[in-house]
Amino acid sequence: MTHTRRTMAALLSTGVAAALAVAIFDRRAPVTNLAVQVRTALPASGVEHPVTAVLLQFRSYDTLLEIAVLLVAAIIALALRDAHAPQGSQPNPALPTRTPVLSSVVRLLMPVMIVTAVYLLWAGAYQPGGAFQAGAVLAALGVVWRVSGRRLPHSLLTRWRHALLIAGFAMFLVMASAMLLFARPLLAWPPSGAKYVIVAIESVLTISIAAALLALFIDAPDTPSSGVAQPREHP
Amino acid sequence: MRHMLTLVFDMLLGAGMLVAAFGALWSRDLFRAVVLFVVFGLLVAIAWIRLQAPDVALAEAAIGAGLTGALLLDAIGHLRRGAREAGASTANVPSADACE
Amino acid sequence: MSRELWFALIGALLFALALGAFLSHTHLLRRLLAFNIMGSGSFLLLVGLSQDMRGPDPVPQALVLTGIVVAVASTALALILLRRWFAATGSTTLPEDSAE
Amino acid sequence: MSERALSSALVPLVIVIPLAWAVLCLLRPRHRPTLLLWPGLALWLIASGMLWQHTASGGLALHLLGAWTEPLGMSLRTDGLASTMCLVTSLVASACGAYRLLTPLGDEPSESQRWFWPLFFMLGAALNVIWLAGDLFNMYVGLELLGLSSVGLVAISGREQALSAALRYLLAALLGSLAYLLGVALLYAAYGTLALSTLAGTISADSITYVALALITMGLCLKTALFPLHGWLPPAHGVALTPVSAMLSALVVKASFVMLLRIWIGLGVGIITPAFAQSIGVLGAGAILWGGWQALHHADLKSLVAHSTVAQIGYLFVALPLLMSGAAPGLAWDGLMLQITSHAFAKSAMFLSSGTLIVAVSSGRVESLHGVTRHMPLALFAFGLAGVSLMGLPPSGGFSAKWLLLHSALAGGEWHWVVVLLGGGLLTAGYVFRVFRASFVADADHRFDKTPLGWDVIALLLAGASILLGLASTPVLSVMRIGAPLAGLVR
Repeated sequence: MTHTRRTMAALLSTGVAAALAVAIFDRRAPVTNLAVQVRTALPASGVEHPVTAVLLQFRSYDTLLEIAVLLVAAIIALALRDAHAPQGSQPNPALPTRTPVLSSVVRLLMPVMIVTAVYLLWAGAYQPGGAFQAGAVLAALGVVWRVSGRRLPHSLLTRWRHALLIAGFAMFLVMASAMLLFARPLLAWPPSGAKYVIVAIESVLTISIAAALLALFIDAPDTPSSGVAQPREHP
Repeated sequence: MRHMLTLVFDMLLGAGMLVAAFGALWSRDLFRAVVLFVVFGLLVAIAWIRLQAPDVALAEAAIGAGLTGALLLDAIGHLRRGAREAGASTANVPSADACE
Repeated sequence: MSRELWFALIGALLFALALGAFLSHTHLLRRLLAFNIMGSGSFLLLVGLSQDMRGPDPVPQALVLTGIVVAVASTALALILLRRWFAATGSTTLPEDSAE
Repeated sequence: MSERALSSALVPLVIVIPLAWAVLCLLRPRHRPTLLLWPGLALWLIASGMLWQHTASGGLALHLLGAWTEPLGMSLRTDGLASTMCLVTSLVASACGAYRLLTPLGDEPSESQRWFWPLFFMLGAALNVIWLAGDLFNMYVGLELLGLSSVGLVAISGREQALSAALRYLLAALLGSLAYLLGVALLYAAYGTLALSTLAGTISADSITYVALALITMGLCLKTALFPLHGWLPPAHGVALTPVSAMLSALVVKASFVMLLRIWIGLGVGIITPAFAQSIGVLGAGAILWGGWQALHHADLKSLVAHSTVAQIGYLFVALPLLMSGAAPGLAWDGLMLQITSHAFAKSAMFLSSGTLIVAVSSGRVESLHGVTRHMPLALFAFGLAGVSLMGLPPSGGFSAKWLLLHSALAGGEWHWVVVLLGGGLLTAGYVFRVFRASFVADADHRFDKTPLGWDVIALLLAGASILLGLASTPVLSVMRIGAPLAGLVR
């Protein structure tokens, strides 16, 4: 059976490679050139960096939904954490791998990473960077923090986590639909204030993206010390 | 001359990505596979710079290689510990498979 | 062959290579590795092929940023499910696959 | 606010309302925030109803998101299909939500109690995103949102099988969306646009288009669980909570199908060759026969219903060749539309009534249904009504759907489809009667648990809707034809 499976996989893989190769070399210049359109519309978008303009102006709807995807994944992580520790205990705050070297490295890394995150967020308006990268750096900070065996502040894990997690999406959604009240389309930022709206959304998004990525990491259920896997030892 | 150098660099980068990916997909040791995956992610980040996509390079390095790698490594540690607790002598799927 | 086309071709090869691994492996962690490499392959193909002979295009780059976030969310979710499945049964493969 | 402005704000409301309620349910993650939920469901229904009314009277409309025009920006397209699917979604989701609200929580795991509602509303929003989408990448994001929230809803029922079913579902979903994404990447590289409306005008029959189309079709067929790529569906739909199973079978699998339909039609008949369409149709025929055959043999009631979904999906794919290259594409379109909508109502009714029966006899097995005829007549009646529609007996919506498809096949003299359609009906009759045969066996010893009356009412309403669609198909079909590019399909 495994043999058949591998043969099938190899056949399909080869077929896809061949088809893609044919497709890649048979291509002509397209009629539509969105890069040019982005350049033309950039002054009206309120941001100077084209990728940010695409993410939060021209295709902001995709970004809104993408944050929803991240939120859904975090919700499921929380749900399955609950199932694992039904008493609402703190989700395994520390790994048992605490070492002094790692600890001091983390102490050193922390300010650097925070500064990097803030810089990335701020830079996103006119050069590469933005909420995603900044959020990822913040989340990475949390991950390093945890891997080093430190505890995350308790309130961050319980009381504030929910708020941080939801804030970005909630604010994005409120901003997006606010203009409906003024008979403007969904996600149409006020023409004069687009820049500020985008900066505000990105700032809150950074925190929420970090919170969501961190939830996905920290809420992964840990090995059950007396779990189901054990009974097999004594059949 | 300079053009030749970048050409060679791109060739090597592409080949390196393929090799790292192959190792991540097929090496016998799971831990090694994940480490190669992180290496692969970093190579892809360099490729994004070559493709004039610095935003994507940043995201790939931070999320694609960094976070995903950390997640996978954490999961491997978890699977290994679980398999050890289950006992290697029971000779059922988990121990053989998780540490493979 | 331009640089963009070269990386697009590498992307296509990565996708095909990882697809083969995705379908061959039964170990769920290995399948996730393969999924992530397939994702990187299709992103490279998208940007490389779109920018070939046309210069940098922010639209596919933004799409890739979105795609990377979606991929890490899916991977993390799959790992969480895998860990719970492993904790419950001690297995790292799906029941249908381990029966083979 | 002017009338025009109000109506344009209506379109995004069907997405904003469920998203907002997902957030509200997260802010107060109580086990059952009833006071929050009823108004949410009601608002969602009202917005969808008004949107449908708006399309019925005003025709095709575009809502320019962020006031940017395609292909640089994105828009929400409300044609007849989109508006009707939004309405069907809100009806089925409200019914499933109400069923859930009437469910005694008992000893259900806490995670499925607390986290059900945010995921439920996210699922609803994702469906509406897909119905209204006209952009290839937006469809991808919608599909991922839909996939992850579905997987989450399957996983939170907490049991061991739920975990493996959710994992399997997730892997299939991820593979499917990657194949789709790769196809979209090729199309963007070749045509420089993601908007279906722009793409439709510039498409040409070259190999990159065909490779892209093949990848997209494969990915979406996997997501729609078309035979033989259906393996992930029965475990996931069988193991989930009853209202979740109902939503997954009735609505979620249709999302990727509607995407496929839009892309196929958008690219036009010049690209989709008759042979290509026929081969997809053959797989659909395989689904009808294989799914029906499996449903005849499964001991588990929810598995039976899940396999029935595999079979009913087959009808959608059989309609594709009739639509793309048949002699009477108009009939095929109408039949397809009725099949999508009537199956949504019938299958949700069938899952909900099955769930009720399972709770009543405290067993998921078909043989355990002994004596149900006497003790649970309403639930069994709802199951039967839904069965009538699935079999294609008059006067149901399922009958009209299959009748139209049959006529479309006959118009082109394509007898092989006629045989498949009739054979599928027989198999469906077989598995529905299997349940009835078990229920008629008198069994005095059997104990029956009490179930809420509301459950039966909900299932009956849904089953009634699937019958009603047959009696009142004309007005529904006239709306669903709005914006359908039928003219382009006639050769």
